[in-house]
Amino acid sequence: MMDWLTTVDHKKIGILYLIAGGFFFLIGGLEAILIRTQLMYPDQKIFVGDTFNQLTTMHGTTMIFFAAMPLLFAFMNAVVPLQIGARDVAFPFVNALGFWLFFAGGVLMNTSWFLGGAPDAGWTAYAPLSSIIDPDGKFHGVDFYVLGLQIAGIGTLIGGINFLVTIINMRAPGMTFMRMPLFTWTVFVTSILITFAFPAITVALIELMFDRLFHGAFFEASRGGNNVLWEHLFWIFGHPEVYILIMPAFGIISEVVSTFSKKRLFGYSSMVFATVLIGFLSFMVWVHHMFTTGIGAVGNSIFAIATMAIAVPTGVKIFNWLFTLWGGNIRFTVANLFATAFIPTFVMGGVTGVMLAVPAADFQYHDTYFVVAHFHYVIVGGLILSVFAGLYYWWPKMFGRMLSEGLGKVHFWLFFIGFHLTFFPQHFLGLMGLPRRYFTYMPGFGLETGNFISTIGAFLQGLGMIVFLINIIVTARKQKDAGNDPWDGFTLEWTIPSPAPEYNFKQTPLVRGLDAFWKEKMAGNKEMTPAEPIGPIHMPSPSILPFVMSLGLFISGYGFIYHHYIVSGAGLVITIISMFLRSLFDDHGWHIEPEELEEHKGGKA
Amino acid sequence: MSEHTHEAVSDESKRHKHEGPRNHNLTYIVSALLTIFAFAAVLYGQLDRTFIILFIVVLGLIQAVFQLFFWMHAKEKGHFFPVIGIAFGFFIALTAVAAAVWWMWW
Amino acid sequence: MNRLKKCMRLIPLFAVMAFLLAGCGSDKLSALQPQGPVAREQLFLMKFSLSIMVLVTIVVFAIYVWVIVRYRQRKGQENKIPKQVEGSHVLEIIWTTIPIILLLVLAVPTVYYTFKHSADHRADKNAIHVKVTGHQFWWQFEYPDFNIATAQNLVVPANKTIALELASADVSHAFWVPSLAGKVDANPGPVNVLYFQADKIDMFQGRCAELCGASHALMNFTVQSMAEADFQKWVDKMKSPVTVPADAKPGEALFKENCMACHQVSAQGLGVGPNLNGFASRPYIAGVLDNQDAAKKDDNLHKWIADPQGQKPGTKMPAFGQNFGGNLTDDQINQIVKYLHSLN
Amino acid sequence: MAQTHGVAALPAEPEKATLEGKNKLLAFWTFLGAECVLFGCLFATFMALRNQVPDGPTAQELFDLKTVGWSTFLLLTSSLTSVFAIMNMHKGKHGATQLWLAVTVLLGLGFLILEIDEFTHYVHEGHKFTSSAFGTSFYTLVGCHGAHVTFGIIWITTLILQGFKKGLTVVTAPKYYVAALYWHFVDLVWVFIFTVVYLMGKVGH
Ligand code: HEA
Ligand code: HEA
Ligand code: HEC
Ligand code: CUA
Ligand SMILES: [Cu+2]
Repeated sequence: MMDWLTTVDHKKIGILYLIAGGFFFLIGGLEAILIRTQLMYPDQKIFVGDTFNQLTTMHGTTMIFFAAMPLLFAFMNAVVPLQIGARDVAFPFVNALGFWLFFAGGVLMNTSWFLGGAPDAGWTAYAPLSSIIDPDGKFHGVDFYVLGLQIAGIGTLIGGINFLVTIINMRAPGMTFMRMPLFTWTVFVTSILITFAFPAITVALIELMFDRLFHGAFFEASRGGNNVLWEHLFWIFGHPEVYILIMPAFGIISEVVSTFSKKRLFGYSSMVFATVLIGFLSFMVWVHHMFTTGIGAVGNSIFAIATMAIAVPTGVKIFNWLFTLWGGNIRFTVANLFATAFIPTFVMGGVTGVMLAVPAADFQYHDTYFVVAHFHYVIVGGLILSVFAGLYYWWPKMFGRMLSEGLGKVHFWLFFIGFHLTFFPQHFLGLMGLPRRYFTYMPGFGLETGNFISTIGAFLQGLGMIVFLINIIVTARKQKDAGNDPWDGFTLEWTIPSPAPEYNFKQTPLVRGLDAFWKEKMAGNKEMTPAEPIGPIHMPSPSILPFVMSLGLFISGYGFIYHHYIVSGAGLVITIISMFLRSLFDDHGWHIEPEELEEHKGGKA
Repeated sequence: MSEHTHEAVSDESKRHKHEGPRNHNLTYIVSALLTIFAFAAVLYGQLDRTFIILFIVVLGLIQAVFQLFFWMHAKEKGHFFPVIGIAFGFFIALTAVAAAVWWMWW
Repeated sequence: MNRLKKCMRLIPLFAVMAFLLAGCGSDKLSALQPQGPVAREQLFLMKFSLSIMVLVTIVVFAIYVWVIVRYRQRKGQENKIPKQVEGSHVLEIIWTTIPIILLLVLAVPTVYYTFKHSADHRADKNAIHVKVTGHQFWWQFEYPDFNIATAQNLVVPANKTIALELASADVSHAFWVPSLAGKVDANPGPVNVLYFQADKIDMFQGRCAELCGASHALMNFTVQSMAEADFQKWVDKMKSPVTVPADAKPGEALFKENCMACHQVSAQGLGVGPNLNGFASRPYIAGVLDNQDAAKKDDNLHKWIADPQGQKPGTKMPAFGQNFGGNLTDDQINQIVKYLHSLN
Repeated sequence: MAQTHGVAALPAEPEKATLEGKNKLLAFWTFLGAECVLFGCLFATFMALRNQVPDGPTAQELFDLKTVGWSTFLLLTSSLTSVFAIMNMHKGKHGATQLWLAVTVLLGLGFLILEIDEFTHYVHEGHKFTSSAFGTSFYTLVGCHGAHVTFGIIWITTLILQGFKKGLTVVTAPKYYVAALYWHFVDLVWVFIFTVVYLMGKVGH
């Protein structure tokens, strides 16, 4: 237990992210099931009014910030250092801190369910709905949103910076930028997006917090404030955020598709270029979420064109994947089932995105189930499918055990069919006049069938998830059975034992080209050529401070929510003292000696 | 700490040329002058409003670049990523400001 | 052969899609059944962009199906290493330029209609000018040209441009009548504009499309289009003084005592609650309960006055029924119902 | 261990001598990039709301350029003194480094006192955080900068105190260097604050 609270090992932190993210995914999914249950028939009264709004808000927020982001961070931690041939990330301590901050924020926000009600202003928390304070002072929902996201956001930001530095500075000899595996590239770009997008929501949340707690006037029209300001700040962050989510997914697909077709990636350099271009463009399109806000035709048109432009580099990626498969020797393992299913599904979501980018038409689509359908196609059909692909692919490297392929196939088909049943009809529901965030709809307007099918689909997805949980349990109970390289992989993570030892590489490998391991295999080598002699390996010491620092902010969050500023102060003091301790006592770390390395051979201690 | 520490070189000639106080003092004087000009332009009060605003913003930008390059060593080698990073951050900041000015001010 | 099955399943989906687009949902609510020029042009844009998207999707799906069927691993090939291809300039140029061209084609009508549909028609002499104000959770409509105000049911002449000016009294809302025009937000700050026109005499459903609180889903309204002459009659009626039949007098007294603080019953009165002038002719009570069905409407109104929260959570109107913490007996409420339903 | 290194053994640029140092520097620059966006958004907010003054005095009536001039002077000078600190660090002169940092801190304190004085004055004039969108955005932007200054003062002070014990090593050098970078950045932001907030406020609209 203490081991997990104090660990600074990126592989363990990856597992922590996986567990926490998976847990929040189940919670978010449960909320989705409840939403769909309420909407199964017209005029139902199971969850009405604010209760339903709380479900919607918490579903969106939990899924985006506390499920999708940490699941991606799980892969970033588990895989990136291994792929670049590094012993660790640049800042192991900060890495742990990032995790605990995210976790503190997530827990803080979810406790709102038991403390008078969850936030209910939508995951976008548009002001002034979000800045209105409950006159009785009992309902604090949005305060939980503000502080929970703020704390988690800091964690994500430092995580992003950490991976940026890791990828720039910690690559093994010979691992030039243009030899980096595509997953690492996408993580690199995602980290850049995190670094430059999260400050925007930090500011937005600060402003909302000031309005709510200290009676500020940012969003209050009567004192000269402007609610559209919130929308700008939120989407300056929000749009890059959705690409933060999808980029690593693209990376996973690139790895899986190429491994299982036994072919190197088609058009590697254009893939890299497309990734960078998408990242850059993602900052230039935020207004497409605000076409109906009243920006005016000029602004709307400019941002419409900019938005459409993103389709081009994304298309490049799609076709490169297709042509990687073309002429390959394709194995349909479960990982590859998910990865290949991603391609058409994501395209369906992407093209509806381009349709949304037409402002005059978006006047009809906006805030309807058409939009809900669009983003679940790109998120569930894109991101979540790729997360599953990644899980089946890297599970052996993370845990030393292979997930069951048989159960995996059941999982895949239930989830995949359920997914399309849920979200395909929603396109039409939207066009037929069903706005989103509606807890009910009137019978007699043709909306019944679509909603019913959609709910059935959600139940199927739930079943699929249960099968996956069973798969995990079954797998965890069997012997470790994964070899170093179960899939005949291309990249460095497959050159070391599964699960990876604490120090990752006994000797830092020398990289001689793109797809480093594949290159050696083709040259008839079984292993990488080492770039250094065997020597003592320096390791960072574990520390409880990241946990304590996050705990401090967690406590302080409650202080702010309930206006007990002494408590907030006390929490902050805990955090600051921990920072001092960290600064005062240098971490000298410890060494693993060469003799020990021999003993460690074949697995983690 | 790690083994790299022992590669220490204490060769005076390897120090960067600008490392003398002259450049830094120069930056200081330039900054001070630019600041004074900006204040003066506003205090003088006879100039066209749009001109003053443009003028002081440009002076501010020049000063920022000066300090960035001399005091923060951004022009030295090995600062490729830092410069890109700051530039990109600045670029996004500028986009946000431009958006705010365009839609909410005029 | 799972692959194949999966793809076969997608083909009927697309057939369904085409079928549905040809006209589905209710002609009172669906954006797919436009009843005026603005919505019609928007449906054209949807169909136009959809055709491009279907084209793209078909190409991708075709390559996809081919690839996964043709290049799946067969028995005995487990160790075969396929030919490695690093890329192809020709192909890459093709799949960069063709999408660019498609998007340029899409961009032209996009920009054209974006400007067209954002136009401000308020100064147009032939247009009917209406000031719309969103409230949690009801809509107020003022006609500055006629000095009248109403709520929940927007009455307009058919075949005439209606120029709206939208704002909000509290949080953001969005005004949306799918079969007539796309939506625009009603913000508490600066006003937005929107215009539309109804082709025929009918009643259309409107929805609030921006999350605005507990009863966002119940902030419904209606747009009633009528012949020009009927519209004039309606305006005159709204302006003429209210006549109350004798049997509704007690109700009127009770109303004055309990409800006037928030509700006006006059040509242009505004208040915390909707102006109830001409209430009996509104299709719904508070947008959600039937107000026309002779068998139900009195009960519905009674239900509303006795317990508004039960019908619309979070509404600002207090409960009046004694069972719900109010001070009116069932009889008194019935009197008020009689009065309100006399307001034609 | 690193601490035992004498001054003579220090490399020319001790802050970049170790991988840890290099990582720290790069991370810090990236962090400053993020700070650019942070302040950019605050500036954007301020620009959007600066003329929204339904209640209380306007910027033009309020601002006193003399105080701002003095603040600017103090902060600019403190930026120069922190450069001196780093120059001395590069020469291996630990004592001088500490001294110049101390001067920097003192100048920063002076700036802070002026700012607090200025704010109390404004509040007195009726320009409060809650009085208008202008007030809220003004105090948030300028206050956020002030908070950065405060944090910088505390940070550099602890570094100086630590320095007495730990001396100048390849471990402490990156810390000094990064703190100086931070301080420059804070000064840089101030350039935009006096331009956009004070001078443009004085010009009026
Ligand atoms: C992973 C997340 C993700 C991704 C990747 C995307 C991708 C895209 N999104 Fe989406 N989007 C969201 C998540 C995402 N979105 C979310 C969460 C919302 C709602 C937020 C809220 O309000 O709650 C949203 C909302 C949203 C809107 C606002 C709708 C509204 O509220 O009215 C718009 C409008 O332009 C839009 C557009 C796009 C576009 C153009 C892309 C493009 O990147 C898609 C590009 C991909 C393709 C086009 C397919 C492949 C390309 C080819 C095969 C080449 C050929 C193609 C053509 C020539 C067309 N999205
Ligand atoms: C990563 C992002 C993500 C993911 C993965 C999902 C996944 C799903 N979403 Fe969600 N969704 C959003 C992001 C996401 N969503 C966002 C941002 C919004 C907008 C919110 C807003 O408007 O503010 C939204 C809104 C949204 C709506 C619209 C609500 C409304 O407008 O009122 C609906 C309705 O159908 C919906 C459904 C679903 C369903 C059925 C799934 C399914 O795919 C979920 C599948 C998972 C499961 C079914 C889990 C099953 C678990 C179990 C069975 C175990 C039980 C667990 C325990 C007992 C612990 N989502
Ligand atoms: C505190 C203010 C207030 C008082 C007092 C009040 N109402 Fe209301 N009333 C409202 C509001 C606000 C609405 C709009 C509710 C909504 O749709 O969310 C409303 C709506 C209505 C409607 C529906 C209007 C429509 O156009 O569909 C009726 C009818 C009504 N009230 C009747 C009454 C009667 C009768 C009384 C007195 C017995 C009364 N109200 C007292 C505030 C009030
Ligand atoms: Cu009003 Cu939703
Ligand atoms: Cu977007």
